[in-house]
This record gives sequence, structure tokens and C-alpha cells, in this order.
Amino acid sequence: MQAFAEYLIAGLLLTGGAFTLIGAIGLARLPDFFARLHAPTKATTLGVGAIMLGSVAYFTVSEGQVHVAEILITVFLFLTAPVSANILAKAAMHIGVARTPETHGNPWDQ
Amino acid sequence: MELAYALVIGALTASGVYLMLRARTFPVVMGLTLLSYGVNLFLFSSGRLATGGQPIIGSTADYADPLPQALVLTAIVIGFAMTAFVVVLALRNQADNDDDHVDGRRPAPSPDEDNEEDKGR
Amino acid sequence: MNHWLTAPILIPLLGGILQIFIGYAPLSLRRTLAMTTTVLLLAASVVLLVLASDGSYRVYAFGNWEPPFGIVLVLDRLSALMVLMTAILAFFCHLYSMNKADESSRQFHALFLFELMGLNIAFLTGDLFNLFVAFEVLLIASYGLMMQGHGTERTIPSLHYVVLNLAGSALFLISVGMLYSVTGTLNMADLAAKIPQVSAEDLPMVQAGGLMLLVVFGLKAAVLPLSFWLPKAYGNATAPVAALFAVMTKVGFYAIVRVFTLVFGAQAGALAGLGLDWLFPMALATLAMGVIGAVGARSLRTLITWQVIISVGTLLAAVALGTEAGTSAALFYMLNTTWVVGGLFLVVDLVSGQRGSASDKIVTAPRMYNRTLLSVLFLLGAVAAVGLPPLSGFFAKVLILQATTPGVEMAWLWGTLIIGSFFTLVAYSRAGSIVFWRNVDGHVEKPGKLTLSLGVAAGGLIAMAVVIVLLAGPISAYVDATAAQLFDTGAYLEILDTTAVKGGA
Amino acid sequence: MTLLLVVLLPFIGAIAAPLFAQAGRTAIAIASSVPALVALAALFPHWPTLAEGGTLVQTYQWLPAVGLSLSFRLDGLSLLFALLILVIGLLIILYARYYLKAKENVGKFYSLLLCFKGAMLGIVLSSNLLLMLIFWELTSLVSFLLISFWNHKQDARRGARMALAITGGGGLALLAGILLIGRIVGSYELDDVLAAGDLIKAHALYPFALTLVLLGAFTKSAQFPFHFWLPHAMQAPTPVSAYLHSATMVKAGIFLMARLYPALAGTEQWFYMVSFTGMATLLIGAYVALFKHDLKGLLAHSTVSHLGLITLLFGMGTKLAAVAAVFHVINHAIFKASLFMAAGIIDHETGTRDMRRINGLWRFMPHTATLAMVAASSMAGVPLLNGFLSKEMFFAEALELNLPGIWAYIPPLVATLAGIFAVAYSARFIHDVFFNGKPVDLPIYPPHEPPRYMKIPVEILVFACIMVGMFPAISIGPLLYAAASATLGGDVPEYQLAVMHGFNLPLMMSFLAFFGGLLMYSQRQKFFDFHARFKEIDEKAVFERAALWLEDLAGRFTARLENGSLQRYALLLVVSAIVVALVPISSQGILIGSNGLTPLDWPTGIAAGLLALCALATAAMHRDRFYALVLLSVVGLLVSLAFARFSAPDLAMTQLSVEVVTIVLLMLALYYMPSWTPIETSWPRRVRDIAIALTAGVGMTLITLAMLTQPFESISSYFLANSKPGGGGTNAVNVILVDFRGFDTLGEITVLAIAALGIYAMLKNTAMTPPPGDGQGHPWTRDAYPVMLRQIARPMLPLALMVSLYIFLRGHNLPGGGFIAGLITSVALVLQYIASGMVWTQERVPFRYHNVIGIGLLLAVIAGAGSFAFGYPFLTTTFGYITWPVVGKFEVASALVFDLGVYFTVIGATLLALVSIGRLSPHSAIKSKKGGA
Amino acid sequence: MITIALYITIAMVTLAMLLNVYRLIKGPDAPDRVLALDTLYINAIALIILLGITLGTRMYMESALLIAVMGFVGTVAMAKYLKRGSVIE
Amino acid sequence: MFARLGFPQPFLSLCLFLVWQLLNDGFSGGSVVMGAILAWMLPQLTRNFWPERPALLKGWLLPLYVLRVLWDIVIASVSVARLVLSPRKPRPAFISYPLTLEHPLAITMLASTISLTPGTVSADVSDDQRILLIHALDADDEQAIIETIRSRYEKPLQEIFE
Ligand code: NA
Ligand code: NA
Repeated sequence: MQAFAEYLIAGLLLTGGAFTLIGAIGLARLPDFFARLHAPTKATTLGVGAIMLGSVAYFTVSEGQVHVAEILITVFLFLTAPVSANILAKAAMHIGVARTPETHGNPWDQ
Repeated sequence: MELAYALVIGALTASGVYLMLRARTFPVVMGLTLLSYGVNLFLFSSGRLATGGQPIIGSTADYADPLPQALVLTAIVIGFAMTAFVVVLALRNQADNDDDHVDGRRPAPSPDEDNEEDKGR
Repeated sequence: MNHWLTAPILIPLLGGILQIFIGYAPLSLRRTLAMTTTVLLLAASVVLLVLASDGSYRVYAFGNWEPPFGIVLVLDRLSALMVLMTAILAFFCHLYSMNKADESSRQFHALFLFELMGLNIAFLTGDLFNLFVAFEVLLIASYGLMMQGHGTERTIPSLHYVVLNLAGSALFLISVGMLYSVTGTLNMADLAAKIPQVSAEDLPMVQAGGLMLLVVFGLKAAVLPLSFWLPKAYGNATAPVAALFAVMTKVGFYAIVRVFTLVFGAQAGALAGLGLDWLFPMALATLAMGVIGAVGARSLRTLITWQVIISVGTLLAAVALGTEAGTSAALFYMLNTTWVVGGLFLVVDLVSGQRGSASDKIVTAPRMYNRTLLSVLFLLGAVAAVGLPPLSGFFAKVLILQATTPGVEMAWLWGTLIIGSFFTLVAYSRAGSIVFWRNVDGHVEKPGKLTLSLGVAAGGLIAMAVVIVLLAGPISAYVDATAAQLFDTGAYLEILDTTAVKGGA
Repeated sequence: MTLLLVVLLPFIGAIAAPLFAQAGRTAIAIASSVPALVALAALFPHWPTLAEGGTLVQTYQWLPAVGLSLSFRLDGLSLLFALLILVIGLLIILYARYYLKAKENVGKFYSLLLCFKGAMLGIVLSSNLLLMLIFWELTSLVSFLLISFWNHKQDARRGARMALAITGGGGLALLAGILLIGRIVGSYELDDVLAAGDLIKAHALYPFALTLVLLGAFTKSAQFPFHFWLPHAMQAPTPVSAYLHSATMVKAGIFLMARLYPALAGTEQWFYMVSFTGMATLLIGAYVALFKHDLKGLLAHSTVSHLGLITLLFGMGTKLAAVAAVFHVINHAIFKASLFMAAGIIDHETGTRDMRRINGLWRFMPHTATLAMVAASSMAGVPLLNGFLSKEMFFAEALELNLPGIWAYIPPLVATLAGIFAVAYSARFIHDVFFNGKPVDLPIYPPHEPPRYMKIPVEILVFACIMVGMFPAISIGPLLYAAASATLGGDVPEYQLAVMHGFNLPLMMSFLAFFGGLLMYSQRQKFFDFHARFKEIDEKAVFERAALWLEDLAGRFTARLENGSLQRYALLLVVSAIVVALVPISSQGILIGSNGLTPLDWPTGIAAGLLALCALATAAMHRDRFYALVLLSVVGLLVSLAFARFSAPDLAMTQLSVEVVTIVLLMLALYYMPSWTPIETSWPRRVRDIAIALTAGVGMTLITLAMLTQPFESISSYFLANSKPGGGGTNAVNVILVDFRGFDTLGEITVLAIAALGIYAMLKNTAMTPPPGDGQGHPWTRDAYPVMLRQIARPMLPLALMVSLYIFLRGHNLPGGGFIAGLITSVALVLQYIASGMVWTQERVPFRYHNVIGIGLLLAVIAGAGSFAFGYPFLTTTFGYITWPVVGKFEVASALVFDLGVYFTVIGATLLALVSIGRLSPHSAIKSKKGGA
Repeated sequence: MITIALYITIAMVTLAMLLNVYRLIKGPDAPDRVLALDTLYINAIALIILLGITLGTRMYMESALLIAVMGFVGTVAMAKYLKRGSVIE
Repeated sequence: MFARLGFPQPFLSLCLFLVWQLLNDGFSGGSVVMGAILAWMLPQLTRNFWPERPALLKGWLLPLYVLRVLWDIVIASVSVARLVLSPRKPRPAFISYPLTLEHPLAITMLASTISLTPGTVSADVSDDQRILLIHALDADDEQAIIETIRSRYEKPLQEIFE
């Protein structure tokens, strides 16, 4: 395998891993539910996307043949993650989960 | 590897059995589900554990035993049907007895009948 | 390949599928088609019995994959007997259901037919895992059937029945896994061939797997201490369903007979006779428990449900003797008890329909319209169930008693069976004389109508007790031959030589 | 044929008799007489042979496996009994014609009577012990129905039940005894058994066999302590009492002793058991008879006493005693039947049987009184009547009994004492009924003589009393000889049948009994006062109480075990499984097999740890149901990862899809249920449950560990080798599912279909009230169908359909297949239901899910049955390759049709189940009125 | 190099899963738990892809795709349950 | 024209065609034929489930929009990462964003975009679909956020849709 490809693949994988981990850290660390909602919607989605790209690259290079199915997964995640976040936010507003006192504005009644 | 796998099955079995022995339908159903996870993993492993040996002809050199996989697949589907049925039965129980106790809504225990299953009800 | 072997499975399957489609068709059409299916099944069962009575094994390899790789049906005397017994029972139950019971839901006939399909798979299959699948088919259908009918009283018993059987299914799978993990096969004949060669290291695994299988079958058969779910489950099901369920415990019995004579039979080396020493005392305890339950019963239906448990205990005690004679006697007894108990459930339903709020409770009630007919049917059923002459139960009991050889086992079996019969006799005479004779003046308003078909259905099953007596000679010869065939496991193993069909027509 | 016919005729009559019921009592009585008349005619020609001690045996095969044959034997003994049964039976039929009222169910009565007659004939004519037992139990059964003929009376029902319990129970003992004899002898044929007497008596099982047989005989013949059923059986109509309880059924036990005399008698056990039982019965019966105020009660206890007498005679073990016993059987039958009939007439004419009210009937019915007095005298043992003769022989035998020491005096003493009582109660029967002042308060007054023909049977019997009493040798001699000869196996001792044997000790005893009896009766008030000091036991009430107590005890015991607690039943199941699995494992020990452990990579380790943790947490946190559900989802996800990790992509996908649908299902249900599980069980029980759960877990761990480390060989190489060439697919798992083991899959989708149908049926008419808000009390949100969700759900459907089609098509060769594809489609549709609601979605689904299920199953069957046409077994698949331009080469496999069946069934079943639950929501009902979202 | 990167990536994803489970168990509210579960689903997708790369096979690709579809529906169902009680109405 | 050929939603058909190619790892003879068949068939089958037609006036602008959003996602993730890893406490805010878009699909796309891009998550849409509730993770200037969204996403979407 070409060194360039190796760097690319390794880089994509590591980036993906890092974002995934950051998403998880955010989920663990951020102060309230609405804050935590951001982490997986963005970081994790992107992280997985990067890993997908790594996989695309890996198989395309190693098998010498185009492999792109992973892209579909990523697209899928991008489509669904905001909806999940939306409906979870609605659920949280309904339940009235605790917010950090610093929060400006109020959630809506459900 | 085998030890970790066995411990997982043990944990699934133990939690499944414990929940199966509860007094409400919902935990019982969850217990049965856990138990069936454990059982499926067990049956699956009766062909031994293999890494990267997916039984797709031509995809690898050594194949895992495909037969237990097929059996487990059947078992999963059947288990799904059964779970669905028992969930609905639990619903019927709730509808009929206005309660989800596994033994239905029972009259308050009479003083001479020291029925330990009744404690706390 | 003889396609007849698939008939008892495909006929109810197709009939059931048809019922799914015509759920909204007029009831009469659904009934006609359902009955046609059952009658066809009965006819096919007779053909199978004729085929099997030459004493050979017929193998049907699904998908043309030779055993032990594919799933095979194996027709021998035992399976043919089970299939025919079930078909006869089912015919009468189905006939009975076509009065009112099948109106409770549009799915009744489909469920009923699928139940038969499951039963027949269980009786015919030669594959352990397929036996599991068969169990699941017949169980899920039985869950559905059990919940048929209006009212809420059957929900809890059904729930118990379902949950316990789900746990039982889990155990079954564990057992299959354990046996497969050592032998690497699922075909029963192949298992029987491989069990004797199991290394000492693997022995405990097979032994534990086999015994857990016994627990599973014991649960289906309702052996003590796994029998307490049964009385309320059967007692609350609608009559034709409860009557059909007379065969359900026999599935457990069949599985024990099949697996434990074939796989863990005399040739099984270190594992020969596995489980029998557990089974015998448990069977006797079951018998005793059944008698106690029957004596304590306060309604006719409860009485009959405990009779089911008495039957199970008796059957398994005879089988646990581990002898050809014991098994033969058990098979004879099985025919008697299955039909008669089924018939009694139907009779009791007719009785309770004519007693108003007293229903089937053993109390004073207004006089029934059809008291004479019903009391005669009950009397005959009770006589056959208790095992008094001149009906079939007596012959069955004599066969079982004769099957023992002097020793401790004989003392226990004779003692339990005879003393048990005595108390059962007391229970039946009490129940019957109170229900039929202790009347207040007048009749209840709007009694259940005793139509011809209901009478034929209930009477037909009870009459089987007479038919068995009339055909006692041939039947006893058949069950003897069946037991002999069962114990000649070497012949069964020859099914492994079956080859695939070559070329098409 | 003769004997079989004799036995069968009454049964045929029993079926035919009710047909004549419409024609009146006379017609049915005549019809009912036919079998007996024919039987008598049939037996008559055999008399010359039998008189010389000959035997007629006729055998037909029935059930050789059991040792049961239709084998009949006619010899002196069976002839004697057959004649009693037939002749007295005829008299009873005549008598009953007038006894029963027109409005009574005469059809049933005669039918039962004939049944009984047939059964009784069966007993005495059987030459196969098992056959005899069949008839034996039949008599118990029929007598149960006869005693309870007036079943509206509580006493009749109770008496009948008691009789059935005792005699039927005895029959069970007899069965055991007979089976033991059969085991010893190797045959149930009477010839073989009687010839094997020495073998039997020497056998280790003899004491058991003897005891069991005697139990049968004693219960049937009302011997102490089983005698109490007989007096209570007097609730039966009098013809029944006269027939069953004097002449026939109670004699069956006696007959049995006579029949098996050569096989069983002659040992010490026999002597002690039989003679002492007889002695006790003799005395107790005679004593109690005196104090009975009920006419039939007196006769019943007298019968008990006489049966004791006969038993005692058999017990003595001498040949002469046996002859005397047979003789007394005849005599007792004759006088007691006539007495019962007389009592019946009195009852019939006065409306009561209470001797305290019945007085001075001589004045009203002198003819009947005369007859009754003669018969009663015979019962008392007055000379010139038949009772005297056999009693005389009995006294003689009592004196002959050689017991050691002081015991030698006991039998004569007992005999005399019993004689005294017999005279006393006979005197009472005569004096108290026909004289003793005027009747008191009779229900029917004044009493009349009965109809002419009702007395004829009594007259005939009383005539027989006198004839036998005066001319014994001519009248009964040959028959008695033949019977005695048959009883003793041809070895008849010298005996003389004469009215007088001279002035000897037995005659002295007779005199003593006679005058002692009269004296006792004259002093009766003292005895009555003495007797009144003891509380009379009402055996029927005792029996009834015992039965109730037993029922109650059994009921409570049962309720204790079968307590309706699922927790207990489940516990029993789990413990059973643990016990049977751990016994072999702990005794032989399996730990780690010879393959040893392979190293664990840490990501797998962490995932395994998480899996175990979440499983345990599900159990620990189960009280918060939603929380537990989330944990359960994690478990499901990790399980599917485990499948992927260990080379099972198909399983991973299946597990995942099923898991999500299951969770949706659980949430659908949870909506209607409490969201929180209360603590139900005490902590010791929870600790116990934890201990059991842990044991199960540890057990499974050990088993898994052992399994995974053992070397192993399986049939799988065949599947791998044949998957492509034989099944046409490279995904071996899929090929197994649709081909090698396609039949399993057919069963599996049937299960799915049935489950869905069952769910649909179960919820069809169920109404549920959902909670107005969540567990914390928040009302539900307004927004049922959020706009974002609705919008994303729309493109998801075609997208998911495409994915599922993709998964479906590749399944044969790559991970995937009909099942997973079906679930993807289902989930895509479920998303529509979630996002846009029940009504909106349902309007857009152009088919019934029932039909989808049906089509699925049908496709699978059709795919399987297609092979029939080519002569192959069901589910045989075929495949081929087609090359098209542009598209290239692709595979066509019949298995794909089967898989399509799976696909449809899964869709139909899953959605039918989910939609059935969803339909419960009242919201969907309200919406449907408005017409969509 | 890819091997090392793979190794580290797997480590990071596994660690992420641990953290997600931590949040799932800690809660404190039901939406937190569902969010953690949803994230776990996505992590599982990553893990399966990584497994495929490790094993050099694409046989597990569809499993990942399936998790994406199924996980979404699962999350939606749970969230809908939390706010509406009735998942299908 | 497309509708008459049996493509009720040509854009969806195109997407489906592409998805099929993705699933089959690129173009091949078989996948193109099959993809075309499915692209025609599936929208037909499911047309009832998508009653309101998406009014894609200028569908060709969509790829540009997608690219922009993709880039923003990367940025978003980095910024979230910074926030997550930094010890500073964020200043969250709920922001009511007045919508000018009207088509529900357009609103959904906007909301989705917002959720995927820096520091914001669409929490709710008002019942009358006129206001979007946005949760901002770290909102220094709420008005600025609203302006950014308006110019960067809502305007282009309006162009595409209406
Ligand atoms: Na009772
Ligand atoms: Na008097």
C-alpha cells in the first residue's frame, strides 16, 4: 500500500476516533442535558463519518476496487441525528430536566 | 476469551433468572429477554468461538460453524414471536385485572393464611 | 420418498393459511373448510398408520438432504400412533368447537389447525432441533387457543403457562447446545450413534444436557414439581381447547419416550437409561399429587384437570420402568386417557351449560335438561378414567400393573396406582352423584343447548373407551410391536443410510 | 357358545328393556324375563354331566397379551350360583312389576337389573380370573346405580357411594391379588390356577395374594370390618335389596372363596384370616340385627351375620365345613330373599319400615304374615325348615374345630351365642310386626294384602324353604353334591342330608339357641336399654364426614402447593434445571477442557464487561422500568456486537433488528402499565432469589467454559462444502436456513404468524385506559407527530425499502436474507406509524396484514411444494444462472421464493402485532372519527 | 501504521462507549439515558466498521448500516414514549 | 414530464438511484439497471406516504448547500470539541428563531442543518411552524446567531424551495 494512502487512512481513523471520544467526553462532562445533546449530534456523527471515510479508503486501496457503501451510513446518520436530537429535546422539555443556572431563555411548554 | 464469554453468559442468565422470579409481568418479560440473550449466545458458541470466520464461502480461509448460527437465528425469531405474545398477554393482564401482578389482582390475604408471596401487597 | 409423511403437516398448514385469508368470510364457510381440513388430516393419519404397521421406518428427507445433514421425518409405529390419536381427538374437539367456541375470534380455526401441525411435526420429526421448532409451533398455537373465549378468567393461567414454557424453551435450547457441543449433530439417530462414543471428559456435559432435556419434557408433560401450572390453565380454557390439550401433555410424554429410548437407550453405553431413576419417583409423586388434587377438587373441570396429571404420572411411571412391557402398557393407557379425558372436558362443558350459575361446581343445582344422557356419558368417562372394568382404562391399568417385575419398584407402583385408583373412584363417585343427582326442582333458564354435533363430539370421545375395548386385541398387538420397535434402536439407526433422491420425474 | 350366550343375554336385554318401557310395566317385566328363561333352557341340557361332577369349559381368545380370555366354566358350583341368580332373578322381576310405581323409571330399573344379572352370571361362570374381575367390578358399579335408584334421596346417594367405595375398593385389591396369582401361576385360567394350589401356597407372594383376594371377598360379602356398607345399601328399592343384598352380590365374595378354595385354602393364614373374620362378622351382625327398628335394617344385619357364618365355615378349612357353607348359601338365599320381599310388601302397604310403628299386621294381611313367619322361622333355624339343616351342620363343624387349649371352646360358644341372637331377632321380626298391639300412625292406613301376583315370588320361595327343610335329599341333594364337588375339586366327604341326625350335641345347641333366643326376646327391654347406653354409630355419617374431611384436606394440601403463584412455579422449574444439571457436573467435575483458553483482546474484554454490567444493572434497576429498558437495549446492542465479533454477521443483523422491534413492543406495553415496579417480596426471599439466580449464572458459566474448551467435530463441514454446489449460495447460514434446514424456517415463520394472529385475537376486544400523564405526573405533550420526524419519515420509507430489498437479494450469498429484510421493511413502516400516527398510516397501507402473513406462508409452502412436481421431496431447491446483456450473470434460485415467503410473513406478523397494540390507544380511535392527521 | 492507528482508534471508541455507559447509568433523567443509548448505537457502528477493517472483510458493513437504521427508530420510539407515552397512536 | 413517465418525485428517484449505486459499491451494469428499476418503482409504491410534494424549485442548488453544511459540520465539531475539552463553563441559551420558511420539509432541513452546525441544536418547532426553538451551547450574542442562520442557511433554502 502506498504510504500516502496509509497516512490518509490512519489520519481519518484517528480523527474519527478522536471525535467519537470527544463526543463521549462531552456527553459525560457537559453540565446539563441540553448541553450534552450537542456532543453526540455533532462530534460523534462526524467521528463516525471520518471512520467511514477511512474504511472507504482502506478497502478501496487494499482491494483495488471502489467501495463506497460506508458513505451511505454516514449520510444516513446526518439525516437522522438532528431528528433524534429534536425529539429528545422535546422529551426533555416535557419532563422539565434540570438546566444549568447560566442558561438564557426558557424551553417551551410541551 | 472463553472465560469472558462464559462470564457474560453467566451474567445474562443470572439477571434473567432473577427478573423471571419477580412478581410483576414487566420485569418477568425483561428477564425472559435477558435469558434468551444468554441462551442464544450459549447455543451460538456450541460451535465454538471464531474470529473473522464468517461462514460466507470464499470470504475467509477458516469458517466458523454455520449450523449453530442458523439455529440461533431461528431461535431469535421464535423468541421474538414469543416475547411479543407474552408482552401482549401482560397487557391483557393489565387490562383485565387493572394490575400487572403475575398472579392477577388477588383478594387481600386472610389472616390465617400466611402466604409469603403476598407479603407487601 | 413417500410424500404421505408430509400430509399431517402440510394439510393443517394449508388449511390454516386458508383460514387466515378467509377470516372475514361467513362462519359457515370457515367451518366447512376447517372441518374438511381436519377430516383430510384424519384420513391421512389412517394412511400413515397403515404404512407404519409393517414395522419398517420410513424416512422423508426435506430438501433432499440426506440425514444427518438435513431434517428428516421418520415414520414408525409410534409416530403413526401419536398422529392418529391426535387426529381422532382433534376431529371431535373441532366438531365440538363448531357450536359456539369458534365464534370467539376469527382466528380460532387457524390456530386450531396450526396447533395440529405443530403436534404432528413433533411426532414425526427425527431431528432434535426441529423438535424444538415443533414445540414452539404447538406452544404458540396453544397460547392463542388458550386465550380464546370471552371473559378475563383465563388470562392469568395463560400467562403462567406462557412464561413457564418460555423458560422451558430456553432450557431446551441450552440442552440442544450442550448435546451439539459434544456430538456435533442434531439428528436423533445420529445422536444415538454418537452418544456411546462420547469420551469420559465429555460425559458430564451430555449427561447434564440430557437431564435438562428431561426437565423440559417434564414441564410439557406436567411432571411434579412442574405440574402446578396445568390445572388452572386447562381448567379455564374453553372446552374444546381443554379437550384438545389432553394431547399436549402427551407430547412431553412422547418426547421422553422417543429421546430417552433412542438416544439414551440401552445401547447408550455409560449413559444408558439416563434419567429413568429420576423419572420413576417423580412420576409416582405426580400420580399421587393428581389423586390428591382430584379428591380435593370442588368442580368437575378441576377434577378432570387433575385427572390429566394422574394420567401423566401413570404414563411416565410405566415408561420409567425402562422395559418394553412398560412402554407398551403406557402406550395403551395413553390412548385411553387422551380420548377419555378429552371427552370428559366436553361432557363437563355440556353439564355446566345446563346448570346455570352452579356451572361445573360440585354443589346442588337445578336439574339438567339432558341429565340422563350427560350422566351416562360422565359415568362412562369416569369409569374409563378411574380404570374400572369393562372400559379401556381397566385394561390399560392391568397392562401397567403386569409390566412390573417383583421388587421395590413393583411395590411402589402397585401401591400408588391401586390406592390412587381407590381415591379417584371416591372422588368421581362423590362428584358425579352430587352434580347429577343432588338437584333442586326446576331447570335453569336459557340452558346450553345440546345439539347433535355437541353430543356426537362428546359422546364420540367417550365412546372411544368402548372402541378400545372392542379392538383391544389389535391395539395391544400394535402397541406391543411399537414398544418392540422402540427398543430395537439398532434398526432406527439405519435411517442414517437414507440416500437422496436421484433424478426427477 | 352356550355360556357366552348366557352371560351376554342379560346385557342384550338391558339394552332392549328400556324399549319396552313405553308399553307398560307388564310388558317390560315379561321382556326382562326372556334372558333368564332362555338361559335356564340353555343350561338345562348340561345338568346330567354336571351332576356327575363334570365340567364344561368354553374358551374364546380376547387379549392374550394380558392373559385375558373369554373363558367360561360351568360346573356344580357355578351352576348352583347361576340357578340362584336366574331363578331368584325371575322372581324379582315379577315382584318388581308390582313394587314399582308406574311413574317411576322402570326402563332404567329393569335395564340395570339385567345388567347386574349379566355381571353376576359373568362372575360365577368365568373361568378366567381377570374376566371374573371385570364382572366383579361391574357388579359394584351397577349396584351403585341400583342403590341410588331413588337418587333424589340423600341417603340413597350416600349409601350408594359408600357401597361403591367399599366394594369397588375391594375390587381393586382383588385385582392386585389376581395379578399376583397370575404372576405365580403364569396364567389366569381357572384350570391352571386350581391345579397350581401347592405352587401358590408355597410362593413367597402367597401372603400378599391371599390377603388381597380376601380383601376383595370380604368387602363384597360385607365381612367385618367392611360390613357397614350393606345396611346402608338398603336405601335401594326392595327388589334390589332382595336380589343383590341377600341372594347374589353379597354372595359373590363367598363364591370367590369357594371358587379359589382349592388354590388358596388349607393354610394357617387362610384359617386365621377367614375364620376369625367370619366369627366376628357372625356375632356383630347378629347382635346389631336385634336392635334395628328398621325392618330392612334388621334383615340387612341378619344377612351380615349369615354371611359371617358362611365365611367362618369356609375358614374352618374342613371339607364338611365347606359343604355346609355351600348348603347355607342356598338356604340363606331362599329365606332371605323371601323375607326381603315380605318386608317390601309391608313397606309398600304401610308406607313405613319402622317396627315401632308397624304392629299387629296379622289382622290386615294374614297371608303375607304367614309367609313371612315361615321364612323368619327358617332364618331362626327352626326344624323342618331349610335354615335348620345347614345351621345344624354349622354347629357340628364348630364343635369339630380343633383349636388349642381354651380356644377350642370359642367357636361353639360363638356359634351358640349367634344362634341365640338369630332366634331373638327372628322372633322380633315375627312378633313385633304381626302382633304386638295395634299399628301406630301408619302413613298408609289401613294396610291391605298386596296384589296377588306380588306374593307369588314369596310363596315360591317359602315353599322352597319347606321342601328343602323336609326333603333335603330329593329337593336339593344332587345340586348340593355337584356344587360341593366342584368347590372341593371333586373330593367330597361323606355327609348326610336328613331332617334329623339323632339327638346330639348340635341339636342341643339348636335347642339352647332356640329357647335362649326366645328368652332374650321376652326380656328384650333390658337388652334394648343396655344397647341404648352405647351411642350408635351412623357409619354413613362417619363415612361422609371422612370423605368430606379427606376432600377438605386434599383441597387444602393442593391449594398449598398449587397456590397460583407464578413465582413459585418458575422457581421450581429453575431449581429443577439447576439440580439436574449440577448433579453430574459437580459429581464428575468439568472445568476447562483440553483445548485450554485463548487470550483475550482488551476491546472484547471491555465490551464483555459492559455487557455483563448492563445485564446485571437491568436486574438491579428493574424497578425503574424505563431505565431498565434502556439498559436492556444496551445489552441487546452488545449481544449483536458479540455476534459480529465472533463471525456471525447474519446473527448480528437479526439480533439488532429484533431487539429494536422488541423494545418498541415493550414500550407500547409500558404505556399502559405502571412505570415503576413496587417492592413485592421480603428481603429474605430476594436474597434467596439472588442466590438461585447466581447459582444458575455460575452453572451456565461453568458449562459454557467447559464447552468452549473441549475439542469438537460436527457435521458442519458438509454444509460448508455443499452450500455453493448444492444450495447455490455462498452464505452457508442462509443456505442452511432456506435449504438444508428450510423446514425449521417454515416452522419458525409459522410461529411468527401464529403469534401475530394470537396477539390480534387477544387484543381484538380489549379496552385499555392509558395513564393521563407520565410517571412523574406530567401530562403528555400536545404534539403527537413532531414535524421534523414526520418529514424525515417520508423519504425514509423508500430508502429503507431499497435497503431491505438489497439485504434480501444478497442474502443467499452474503449476510442478509428474507428475515432481516422483512424486519427492515417493518421498522420503516413502524416509523410511519410513530411519526404520522395510526390512522394516517393505516389509510395508506393498501393491504390487510393478515393477508400479508397468509401470502408469506403460502409462498413458502409453494416454493417447497414445487419440488413435488419433479419427484423430489418437499423443500428441495433448484437454482440456475442467467446471463443478460448489460446486467451480466445473475442467479435465480427457488430458495429465493421461499425467502420471499419469509420476508412477507415477517412484515405481516410484525406489523399486525404492533398495530394491534397501537390500536388500543384511544387517541387513534378519536382521530379516526376526525378522519386522519 | 494502519494497524497502530486502528488499535488506537478502537481504544478511543471503546473508551467512548465506556463513557456513554457511564452517562447512561448516571442519568440523571430518562432523556440522558436515551441520548447515551443513541450515542452507543453510533459508537457501535464505528466499532463494527473498525472490526471489518481489522479483519480485512466487508462482511460486516451491512450490520453497521442496519444499526444506523434501527438505532434511529429505537431512539425515536423511546423519546416519543417519554413525551407522549403512546409510541404508536 | 417526469410525473407522466411515472416519476412522481424525480428528485427522490435520483437519490434512490444513487443510493443503490452506493449500496452496490459503485456503478456496474447490473446495479444501474436495477437502480433504475427501483428508482422508478419505489416512489410509485410509496407515493401515498409522501402526499405533499416537496417544491424543489431549484434542486441543482442543493449540492452546493450540502457542501456548505458539510464544511460547517467539521467546524461545528471542532468547536464543540474545544468546548468539551476546555475547563470553561459554557453559557447556554434557548433562542426563539422566527422562521420565514413555510414548507415543512424546508423547515426540517433548516432545523437539521442547525443541529449539525456550530453550537446549536434545534429543540422544537412551534405548533404553527413559525418559530424554531434553538438551544445554543455557548451563546455570547443571540442575535448574531440568528443572523448567521438566516443568511447562511435559511436564505439558500428559501431559494431552493420557494
Ligand atoms: Na371431590
Ligand atoms: Na312393631
